[in-house]
Amino acid sequence: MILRPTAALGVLALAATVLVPGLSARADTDTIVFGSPISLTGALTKEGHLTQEGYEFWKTYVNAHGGIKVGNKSYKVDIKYYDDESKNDTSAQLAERLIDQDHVNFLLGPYGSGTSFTVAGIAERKKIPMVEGNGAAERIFNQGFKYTFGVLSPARRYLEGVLEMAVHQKPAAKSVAITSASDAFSQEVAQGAATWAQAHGMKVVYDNKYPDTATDVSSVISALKGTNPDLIVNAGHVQDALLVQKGLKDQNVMAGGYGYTVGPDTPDFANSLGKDANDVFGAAQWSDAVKYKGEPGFYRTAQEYAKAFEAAYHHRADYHNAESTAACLAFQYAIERAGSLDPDKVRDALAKLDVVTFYGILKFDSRGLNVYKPMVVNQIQNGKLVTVWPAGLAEAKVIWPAPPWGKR
Amino acid sequence: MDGILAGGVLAIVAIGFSLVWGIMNIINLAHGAFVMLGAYVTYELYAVYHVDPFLSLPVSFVVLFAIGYAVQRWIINWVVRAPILTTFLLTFGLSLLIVNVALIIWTGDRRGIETAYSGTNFTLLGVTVPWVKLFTLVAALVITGALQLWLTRSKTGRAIRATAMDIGAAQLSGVRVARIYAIVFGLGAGLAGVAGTLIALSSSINPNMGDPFLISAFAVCVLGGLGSVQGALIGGLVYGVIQAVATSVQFTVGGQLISGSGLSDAVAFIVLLLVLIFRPTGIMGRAVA
Amino acid sequence: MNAALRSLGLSGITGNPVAFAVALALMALLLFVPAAHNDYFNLVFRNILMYAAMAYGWNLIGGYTGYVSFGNVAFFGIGCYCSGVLSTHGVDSLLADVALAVAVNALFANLLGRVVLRLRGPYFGIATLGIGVAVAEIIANLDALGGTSGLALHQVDEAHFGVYYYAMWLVALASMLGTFFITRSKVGYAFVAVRENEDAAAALGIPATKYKIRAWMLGAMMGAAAGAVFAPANGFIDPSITFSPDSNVFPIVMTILGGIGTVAGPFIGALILAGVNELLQRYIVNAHTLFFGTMIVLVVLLLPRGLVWLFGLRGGVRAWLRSLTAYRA
Amino acid sequence: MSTPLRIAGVGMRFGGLWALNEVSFTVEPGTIVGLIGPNGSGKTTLMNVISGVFKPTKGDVFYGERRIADVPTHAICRLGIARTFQIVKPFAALTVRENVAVGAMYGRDGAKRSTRASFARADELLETVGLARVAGRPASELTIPDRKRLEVAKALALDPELLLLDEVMAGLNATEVDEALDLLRRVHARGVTLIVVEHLMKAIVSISQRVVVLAEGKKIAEGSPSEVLSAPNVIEAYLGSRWAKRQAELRAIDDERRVALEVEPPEDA
Repeated sequence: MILRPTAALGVLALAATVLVPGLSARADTDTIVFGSPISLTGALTKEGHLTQEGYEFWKTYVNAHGGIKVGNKSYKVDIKYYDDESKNDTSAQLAERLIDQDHVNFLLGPYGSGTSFTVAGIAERKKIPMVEGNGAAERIFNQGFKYTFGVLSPARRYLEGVLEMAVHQKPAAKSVAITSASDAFSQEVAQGAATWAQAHGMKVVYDNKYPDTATDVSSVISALKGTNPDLIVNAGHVQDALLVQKGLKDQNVMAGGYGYTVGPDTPDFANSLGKDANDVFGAAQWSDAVKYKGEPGFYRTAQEYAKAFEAAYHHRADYHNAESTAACLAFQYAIERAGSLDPDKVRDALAKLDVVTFYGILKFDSRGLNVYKPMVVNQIQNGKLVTVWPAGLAEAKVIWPAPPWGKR
Repeated sequence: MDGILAGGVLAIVAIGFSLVWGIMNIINLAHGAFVMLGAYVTYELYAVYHVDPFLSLPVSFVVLFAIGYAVQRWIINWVVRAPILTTFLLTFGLSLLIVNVALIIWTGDRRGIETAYSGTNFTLLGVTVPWVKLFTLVAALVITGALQLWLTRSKTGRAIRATAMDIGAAQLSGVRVARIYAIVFGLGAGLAGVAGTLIALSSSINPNMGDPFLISAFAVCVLGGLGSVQGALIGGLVYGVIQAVATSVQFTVGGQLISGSGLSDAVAFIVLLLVLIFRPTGIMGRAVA
Repeated sequence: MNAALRSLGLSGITGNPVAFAVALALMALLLFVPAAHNDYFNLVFRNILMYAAMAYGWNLIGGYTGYVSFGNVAFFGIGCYCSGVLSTHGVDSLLADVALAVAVNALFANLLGRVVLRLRGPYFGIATLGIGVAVAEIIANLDALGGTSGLALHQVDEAHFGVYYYAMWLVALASMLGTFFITRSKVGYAFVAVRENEDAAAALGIPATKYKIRAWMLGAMMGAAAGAVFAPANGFIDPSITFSPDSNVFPIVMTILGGIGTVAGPFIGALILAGVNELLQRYIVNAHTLFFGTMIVLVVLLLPRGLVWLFGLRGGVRAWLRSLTAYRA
Repeated sequence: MSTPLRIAGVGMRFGGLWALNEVSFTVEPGTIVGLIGPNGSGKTTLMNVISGVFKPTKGDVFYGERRIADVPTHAICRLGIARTFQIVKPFAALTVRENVAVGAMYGRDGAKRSTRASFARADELLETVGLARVAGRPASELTIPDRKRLEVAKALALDPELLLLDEVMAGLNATEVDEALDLLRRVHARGVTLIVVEHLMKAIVSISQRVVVLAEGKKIAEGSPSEVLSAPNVIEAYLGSRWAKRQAELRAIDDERRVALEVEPPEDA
């Protein structure tokens, strides 16, 4: 008998706690608060952490150097994170919470195209600018969103560098096999690669996808093996790169080269594969070999950035770190140029933005996409990630064709 | 061929899952988490003490058995007689718990094990066979055989089967059900651990690696027939083959090229459905009482 | 499954009246959420209502008829895509969306039911799990439906936002009252009879298959309606959103948590689970999933029969403590 | 109200074994027919054939002019043939009252009845069988005798013309048996034809007008109780059979033990 009212009350009480607006985390007036729903748990935890490092690294720098100047007042910056659990269907709620409960000034993008898309929709509705560095799927930018900007080169161009590099080798790659995970980003990458290859007289001998939840891709690989291509590329995420690379060795698939989108550039790749990671190509939005002279206000060259970053996080800065930092930079310069924190003014400033940074040029086309920055190609050469393409930035000669398995 | 080799792992994962479900009537959603733990046990032994993964097989079995035994004895046992959905919810909570503890301990980094033999392979009749996967398949066969023998011959094994058939009768004849349950659950976890070790060799390790295997375990153990050890083995192989075959298929519908590999799960489940329509209790399943 | 509900400690078909009253009161309370003029709360509670509707859908077949389905997400997903297709053809009417979704899924469930409802227990469960996976993967491979890139519906603007909330509220309310009236009608008794013992039910003149299909269809319609409202409200759908594991597992978990085979259970379960999850996500950013899991474990151990059972508990704390050992081996 | 049930050469095979073999007899409307035989003689199997649970391997069952051998259970029930189960099957999660009401909703006249009317009907029947006192309790809480009563009440709720009673008295003590017999007589008085399967010879003799004896799936005798019981082959079938021993035991042992006996699965079917 005692419990019945208790239960009723309990239910009501809980309903109330959720109902009653929580204490809004609106910070004091001399702080600019950014919000980001990000993958802290779930399948994309690693990628989420790389993104967060990129953001945090920028935050520390800016706050250490007097913050962002708006007019004649300097603001400290703060970033509020929520965990989207690597699920596309949770980020919407988190974005609303950041905007309505925590009253963040601006949004920094989550990791991944699916989540970025959802959040972009909300940013649009709430007229809160979002700059994202980790959602390359072009569909995000074909919706006519006015408040979403992406600092990275679009998905379809991810593998162009690798392909271009391959056709310039001796012997030149004449055929390519494309494997891809079934998620939106990977599919756009794969289509882009296929289109580029055909346009440049490369024969696409194999082009097939597998479910992005696959735990074994051996059948895809043995199918691909029959076509013995000069170049094998995979469009996917870190997990895919590891699966495919292991699979290729398992089945002793030989090709001139092996190219991946996300993967080789993250420390995990070499760490888990050891010698078998050697001679693999990774498409990258950025590498610490790029030679840009950025504007003042932040580390001006990739090299300075990389050095400071490694000191801070004890691992080499990969392009996820850099592009995330770049997203923050876009805001920093836009806010300074706008001379105001008004979302619309900042939005317009972003649209007009045209600056060179350690990461490359930050400039957005009418859709809000940064199509002005080239991709680079890295290769793992005996355990070390070196940039090999475009030729102008090459730190080392391309190793081509790759030596047989076991001899790497 | 790839299918059969891939099926080996699925089989080992499914056997444990199927045992627990078939004998204890518990759908163990934490099974995937146990697979993950098995992988990390192997990884730690390899990274810290440079123990060869194959040598760590028994270790991860024992460790996971212990974990499973404890979990059943002190947590699940409180509601083990409850309706299947209650334990379903419980194990759902447990898996969230385990995976996220793992995330705190090992972070989301993806790790891998590179040994002298990982990736080495031989060619047989034009088919390239990786040693590791072949071994996995053999392991699956051995485990099935041994388990089957143990269940039919050993005293404990008989007690387990008795319990599965009729708890009340078993108890009357002096079987300590709580203990039997703990053993079965431990066994399930132990096998998950073994699977984890083998997966660690051919794939990468991270706290969420277990989830994808759970779904296939579901399909496999029902395909083979609940609680049937050979069933799970056959189911695993069949499932693997179906997916492999699906991958090689391509067809066009309304001008759109549809590749079977994008549909491998769908195909696998549709086949499963057909099997169930003609054999409502799976390939090795007994008639429903 | 009959054993399952035998031990729910709930006598009578609609479960506990006190719990139902509380549920109704809370549902009424939720009508005033938009008054807060806060999109965040709109979204939070709209999702709670959405899950509640899906949970009611599951509860009809899984809870009342005893056929535990792991594939009801298929109905939600197809419901979403019905709205998606209409929207891409320039039809932006919630009524049309819901109508189409309900009709399509009723048909789909009916045809499907004729096949899968022949299976029993776990075999039915897995078959339905397969349906969820298969439908998702097939849609993901149809360029006509946007494939994995999904479909963008017309953009949601502030004005619409409230409308979607009320629409979802209506769907949830309809599902709750629908369940209430169904379960008190002859049909409801047929469902439970089938769940308790199919042979005995047949011996009482109940054509089991017919009623199984009805329960399955009605459940499908509820899930579909929820989907039809969710899609335009979210403005964008793709397979990873509409067929997400959450949309599949949460309704089941919520129903069990609240009380299987009761009218109040699914809604109270949804409110508590989603509510707690939201609070954890917000205040324990880095370890919320850990706490969430722990909470579920504790609830199962402390209230193995679901929250609603607490309302009907007689004999206070002592009875409760005694009940804890009821399921020990 | 005057439809005869005709069993015509029914055979039922399970695997290699003929559980029923060439069984034929007719049940005239308004009569009480006792069906007896040692364990495993096929009584319950025959119940299941008549009520449509099993489709006979051979032969036919006619209800009036209608072949019902392959009519599904629920349809047969709606024709007015109701049955009780030897192993009682209450809907445990429902109250006693709801259990009976379900019968009233889907039985022969169910279609015509509203939910309310069905509950009204249920209350009458609970009175008749003497369960009114526990109407609101979950069926799972009933004692064995009460479960038997509930089983009968559910069957009656179907407004049957013909009622098949499968061992409704097994496991009851002497006084309970008398109550049960009295109940059956009242039911019969309402014009319901009864087929009574029982182990208890005393009960059968006292209530049946005709008796059919099964042994190893064959009909070995049919006639009035007295002639059947004096028939040598019947005595042969029983004397020394396990049945005799079981009767001795039954008298000896106490209630719980009988409960235990009751819940052991049926030998046939």
